[in-house]
Amino acid sequence: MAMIQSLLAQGFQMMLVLAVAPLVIGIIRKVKARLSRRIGPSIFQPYRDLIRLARKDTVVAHNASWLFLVAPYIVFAAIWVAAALVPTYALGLIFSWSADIIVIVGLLALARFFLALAGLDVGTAFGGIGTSREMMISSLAEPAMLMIVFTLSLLAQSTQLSSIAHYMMTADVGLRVSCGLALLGLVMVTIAENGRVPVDNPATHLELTMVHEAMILEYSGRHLALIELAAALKLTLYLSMLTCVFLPWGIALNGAKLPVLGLGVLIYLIKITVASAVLAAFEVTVAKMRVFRVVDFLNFALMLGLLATLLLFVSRSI
Amino acid sequence: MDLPFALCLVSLLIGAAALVAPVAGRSWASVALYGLCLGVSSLLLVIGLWSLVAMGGGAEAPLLWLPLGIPGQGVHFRLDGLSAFFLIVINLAASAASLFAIGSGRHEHAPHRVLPFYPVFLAGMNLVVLANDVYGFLFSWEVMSVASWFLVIAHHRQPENRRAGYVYLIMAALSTQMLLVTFGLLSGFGAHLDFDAIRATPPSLDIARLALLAVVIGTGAKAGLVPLHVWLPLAHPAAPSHVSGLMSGIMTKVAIYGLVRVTFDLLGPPEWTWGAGILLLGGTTAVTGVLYALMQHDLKRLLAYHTVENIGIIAIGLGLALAFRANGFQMGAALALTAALFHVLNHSLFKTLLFLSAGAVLTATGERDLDRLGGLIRGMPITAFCFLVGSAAISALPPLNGFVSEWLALQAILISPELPQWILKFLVPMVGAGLALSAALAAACFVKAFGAAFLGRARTAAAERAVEVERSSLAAMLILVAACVLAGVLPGLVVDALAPVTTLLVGSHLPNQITQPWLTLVATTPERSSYNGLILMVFIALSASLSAFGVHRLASRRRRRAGAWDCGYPETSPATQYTAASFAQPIRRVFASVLFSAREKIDMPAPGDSRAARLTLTIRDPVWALLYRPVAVAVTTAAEIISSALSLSIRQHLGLVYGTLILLLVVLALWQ
Amino acid sequence: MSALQTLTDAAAGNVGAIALLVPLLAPLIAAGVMALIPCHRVAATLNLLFSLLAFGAALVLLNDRPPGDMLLHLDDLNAALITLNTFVAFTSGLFSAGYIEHERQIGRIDPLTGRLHHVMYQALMFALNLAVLANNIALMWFGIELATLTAVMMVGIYRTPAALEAALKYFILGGVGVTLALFGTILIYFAAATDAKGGMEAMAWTALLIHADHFDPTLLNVAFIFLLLGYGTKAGLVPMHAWLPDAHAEGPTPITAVLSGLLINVSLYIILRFKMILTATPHTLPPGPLMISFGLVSVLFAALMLYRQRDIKRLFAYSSIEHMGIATLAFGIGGPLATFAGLLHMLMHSLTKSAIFFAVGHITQIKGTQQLAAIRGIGDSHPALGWGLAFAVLAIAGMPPFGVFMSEFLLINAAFAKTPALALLLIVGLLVALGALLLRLNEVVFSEGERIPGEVHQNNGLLRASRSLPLVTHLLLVLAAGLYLPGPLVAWFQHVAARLG
Amino acid sequence: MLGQSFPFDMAHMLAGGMVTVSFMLLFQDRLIALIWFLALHALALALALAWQAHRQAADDLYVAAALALVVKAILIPMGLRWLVRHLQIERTVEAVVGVGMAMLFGIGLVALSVMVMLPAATHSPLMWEDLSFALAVVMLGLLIMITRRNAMAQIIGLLSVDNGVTLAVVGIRGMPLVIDLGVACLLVAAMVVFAIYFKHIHQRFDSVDVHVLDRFRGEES
Repeated sequence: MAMIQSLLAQGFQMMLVLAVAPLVIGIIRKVKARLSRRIGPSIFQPYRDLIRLARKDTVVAHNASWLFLVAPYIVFAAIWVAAALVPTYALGLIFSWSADIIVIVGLLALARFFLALAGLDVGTAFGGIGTSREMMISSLAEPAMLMIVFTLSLLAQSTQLSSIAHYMMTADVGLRVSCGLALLGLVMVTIAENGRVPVDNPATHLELTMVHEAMILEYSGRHLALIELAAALKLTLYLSMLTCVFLPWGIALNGAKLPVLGLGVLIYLIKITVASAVLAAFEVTVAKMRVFRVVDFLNFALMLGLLATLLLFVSRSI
Repeated sequence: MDLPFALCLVSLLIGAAALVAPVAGRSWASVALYGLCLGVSSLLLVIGLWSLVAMGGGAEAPLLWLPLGIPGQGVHFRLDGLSAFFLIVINLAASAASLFAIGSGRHEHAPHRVLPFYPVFLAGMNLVVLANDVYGFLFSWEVMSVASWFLVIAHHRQPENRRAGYVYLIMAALSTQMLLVTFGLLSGFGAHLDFDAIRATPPSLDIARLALLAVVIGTGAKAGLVPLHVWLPLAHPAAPSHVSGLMSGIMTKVAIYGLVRVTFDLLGPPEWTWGAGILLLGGTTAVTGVLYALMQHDLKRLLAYHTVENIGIIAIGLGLALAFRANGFQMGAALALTAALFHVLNHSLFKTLLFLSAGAVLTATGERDLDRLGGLIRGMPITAFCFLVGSAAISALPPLNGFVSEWLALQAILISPELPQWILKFLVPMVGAGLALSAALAAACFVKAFGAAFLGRARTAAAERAVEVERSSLAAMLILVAACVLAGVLPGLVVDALAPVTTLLVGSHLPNQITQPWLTLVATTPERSSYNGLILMVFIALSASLSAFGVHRLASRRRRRAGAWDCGYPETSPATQYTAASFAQPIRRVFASVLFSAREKIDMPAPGDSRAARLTLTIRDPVWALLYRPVAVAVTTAAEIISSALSLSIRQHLGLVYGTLILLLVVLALWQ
Repeated sequence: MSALQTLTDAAAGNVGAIALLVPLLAPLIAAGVMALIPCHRVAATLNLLFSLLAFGAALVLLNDRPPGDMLLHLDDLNAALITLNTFVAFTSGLFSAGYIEHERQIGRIDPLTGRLHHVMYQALMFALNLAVLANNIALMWFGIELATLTAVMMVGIYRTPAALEAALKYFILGGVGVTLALFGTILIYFAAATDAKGGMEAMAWTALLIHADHFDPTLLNVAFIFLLLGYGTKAGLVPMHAWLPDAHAEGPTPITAVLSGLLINVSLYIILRFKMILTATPHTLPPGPLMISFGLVSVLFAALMLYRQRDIKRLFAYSSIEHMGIATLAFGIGGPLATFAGLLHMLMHSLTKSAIFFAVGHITQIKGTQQLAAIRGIGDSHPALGWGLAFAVLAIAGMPPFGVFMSEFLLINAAFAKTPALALLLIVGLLVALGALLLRLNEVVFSEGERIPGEVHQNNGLLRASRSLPLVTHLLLVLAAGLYLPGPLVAWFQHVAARLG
Repeated sequence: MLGQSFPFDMAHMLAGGMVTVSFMLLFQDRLIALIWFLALHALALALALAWQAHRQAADDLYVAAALALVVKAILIPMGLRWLVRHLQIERTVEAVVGVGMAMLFGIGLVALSVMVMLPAATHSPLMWEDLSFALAVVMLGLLIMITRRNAMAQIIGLLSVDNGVTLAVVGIRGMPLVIDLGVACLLVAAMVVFAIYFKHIHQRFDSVDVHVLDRFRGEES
């Protein structure tokens, strides 16, 4: 019985992130539009877009291979699984033990790997541009991410996100410099990994500035829908991670009762909405950088991560 | 009985080499020989597995003595946990490579240059891990080097292969000589040559330090630690592909075996500085190795540079294990050592797989240049699949095996702050960042390699016409694919098998994995960290099928083929695709402009000028310029100086003799 | 030749010494017979038969060791060496059968010179065997001097300007060398005669060793310096080596093989004999540092010189200098391990280097030149020959599974025990030499070449055998030694090593 | 007048005479003169040997003295003279080092020889004297060899070295005769070999200056 319950809780989270993901995009777009004095589309527009895309015919280039056709599913599945394993509304779900934060980074890398290959499959110049830049950015973002992971897991003595979140809820965290640095670093990585301004512009179709969009240029129909959904999921995942680690309050603890879980869901939705809005607000205040400025941006994130780790030793030894 | 049987099998290999030499040209010789090698390797694999399992049950390591080699000392053999593990590593890859060669061997245009040396090469590697005395070890070590050297220059008509062979054999000799130094120091200056005696009398600290230095150079030169790696990207691609696979996949591991055997087994208790040194070396090797690889456009050379990277990762694990052991953290040492040895196994699997796939590509197209391939996924779907799995594994992507060892290494890094030394506290996270960087860059590099070779449109007619290679070759690759997946989803089995090895070397082992719920991999405690490749794999498969099912059922399932969209640009020539070099351009600009002084020179003709524009890319390897060229220049200059100084007439030579005589007499007069 | 007469008389009294005399008499008689035989084939066959006879006698001596006398004796040290001498003489004789035939066919030498070659060849063997078997130190000198003279005759056999230069250089440098050695020998006698009884006993090495503990150290010191320089010249130690490359390059290849394989070995052997006397005498100069310096200088110098060679025989001549340096170094280091290594190295080098010269001889005949630049792609055009050379060069470079690996292994271990810096220098020398040898091997064997279909086949069985048999036999022996050394040989060497100190 | 030390003085004088002749050889610049002085050198040797034979009443030393006289003082100089005449090369040979320098160096060598042999003096002064002089003659002979560029002059130097070696024998009793005979035989044989080559070289190069041959040495420079 307990088994079924926990399986249900896990299943609910999978569905929850899937349901929330387009909403996050919608909120961001809406807030951005409002901040730039436009009305903007409804926050549910992304759902409509996805459904429309899924209904359309899929047009595939003549020379696209099986990899091109399979990649969207793998990308989507990998990100979905990763998102399902990040604590959102409750800690210690049954399968959260099967993957710690390092594995989640690994799953995202898996998704990116296949997306990048898909970008190269048709053999167009734009696919190449996008892929090559994406891999360059990720090669810098991943170490930065790992350094932040180091900081957090050294602090919590664990790499399990649930344990980290649980540790952050306890009183003995205090206000640590390391935590602040890690937060800043994680935000920067989130921006870079999800192709947000100032690293990439999800709204652009100006060829030479595209990164993510260039990679998926050849996709259409249901494939594109899956990829768009996967991108939204990835953003949700990062926001969930930010909130669960740095704003852990309100998450239901392991083995909590149903009402507490319900409260957890509600609080999660509030947190994610706020986070989306903050992200949107940030995006309107900055301009997109040149590609090679991204290097400095991410190096800064890496430095933050390293500094956070090292300061941790200092503060611990005092 | 397993040790004598193993030695009989090895001598069977050597006998086969002698027998096949005269008939190497016949068509059946290659099939027969590789078949035999396959059989022998499989049996040795079984012996290794069986011994390791028996060792897990507490069995003693069998010993054997033969009255060969150095008179009075003989040759000693021993099959302990470490040897058994490396026996498995060697023979797993060796049997796959042999199977591959059963089919692909008939494409070899110089079989007489390959067949006699291939079994000797296998025999040499097996003997190295079985030897239990200095002479036997070095003898087998050098036999391994010489046999592989012959394989490297098998296609000697290409001048670059000859150069590769030259550099290779000199570095191999350097390696042997440095190991000779190591053992000279350890064996009490030649007093006792068998390892048991060395174990019984651990050297003093000063001697141990010198020996460590020598052994790091000695095995590093063979394994490819930066800056001793220069031969590796030259030599590995030069050999026939299945041999390249073995050289990269397992010969470098035999070198790692040497390093582990000496540092953990023979050298006595370590100091933490040793660990720090190897850690730093490993980190440097990992990052520079992968950066080198990114700059390559020759498929096999790219793979060879990745070997350098992976050797660096293994060295990181070993260095950590030494540091932990020096501080008495046996648990941490066991974790780091397990990570390193797990990576040894993994790398042997996926690197052999990748080289075999590259060999299939080479056989099918005759090309190794990525910029002359493309679109092979259509003509060679199975090879493409195999290469894809190998790429994913080497890029440390879950749920494949490469990720597991990387994960274990990161877990080991995460418990390093418990080490008391501040240098280690700071160094280890940096190395961890380096590890992450190298994994990310490896992913980038394999996106490039797979993309350029298998995806896109064919850049040459040869790539256009490519078809799959023989069944047996495909089977060999698929077996390795299966091994990669298995080791990835059931890592607990491997970790458990490594328990006797780590117990032997550092006196501790990881928690028993087979008893963990859901076959989860646990590094130290489940609260701290855990990973379950199996569940992840099932999850991904489920979600992927679920989404596919959902999309197909609930939405459109129609599909139409059309021209590529490409932002509306018309269909262009395949030459407009991103090449390997252009793919690497952003990364090159970020990382290599300082390290490799990479420069791009664009020669753009003036408007109206009809000549073609040219882009020249120059990359300089700093190691050659800083380390090897000076040595070469010094030797040639010294040779020149000496030979011109001593190019004398008879009378002057007489004068020399006379001078020597007077000198000696003066010395004598003074001495008296 | 009156000394020889005395020798024969003395030995005739001793029946057990007959086998001991065969290695001396067989070449001597052969030299006389050869002078009378005009037909090359017959001469070549006879040459072989006499060499085989001497070799057979040497094999008999291995088991049945006659007691020595004041002139000749056989102990653990020279038993192995005489076997080696007669064996290499036999294989080189086999090789020379084909070689000289070819030289005659292309008209490089006339029949008379061919006959001279055989005579001198056997005379050389006589001299070398005499030097090895002699107990009398003057007889040793005599053997070496005679060997030098015959070798000079052979080196200049082609009468080209370069050959004449080589012969003259050999003559003058060798002459100085033997004169110095003679002076040293007389000084030894002086030391012995002032103290012990005079006469033959003061010249017998065995007697000298017994009385060595009350010799005058000053005389011995000076004597040893002269002997080291004198016989060191013959052994090709730097800086007395100048004759060696020239003589190797210009002489006919069978002689080169014997020079490299035997003559320099025998000279080093004699130095060893005197080293034993010196160490047996108290308060003398320690011979170790002297020999170490000569050895090390030879190794390093020869290793560097290898890079500058354009002539294939000269290349391997420098390699011989290097290896003599290694052996000298080993004896200089001393101790049971190093001395054992040195003895083994002498043996292995002798077999391997003569094998190399067998291969080189064929190659130079095929290509008609000794210039390295003109020798390319042997592995393609003549696979068997090319591979033979490749394996032999790997063996000489100290690669397993060949015997040189074992001796170098032991030596480096021993050098470590003495002075680690010494071992490092030796390693540097070995690596530098390997670099040069490999560079040339790459060019000679593994560069691009065309397979020549219509290769000349020798119809005569003997000549066909002479093409490959010597090379293969030597390589197999070196290979076997790398894997397993026969017990008796080990016991002798260990015994000698213990005595050499 | 003939004091106690007369035998010693006599031996001293003869050995010293050889050293002096060696010095003379050092600065002779004509071939024929060199050959004459070589004969003189050998004569002094023969006398020294004979004196010792007389002193020690050793018959074998008489034979050695006779051998030295016949082979070294008569046969070989005659042969060399014949060769020089035959090849018509009775021209001067120039010493490479200045005579003064060579002399100075020679004196240094004599001093070195004495010093090297000094510890042996404790045994018997005669032996010490004799060996020192022998060593000095050997060293001077070698010096002659390296200061000359003419092959013939070099051989003359070598022969004087050989004389010095034989001088060492003077001090010892009981040196087996067979050794002397053997050495003498080899010396003659060596001279024959040399003559053959010398002739060949002269025919081919029209010179006996060894520098002419340098072009043909195999070394690269």
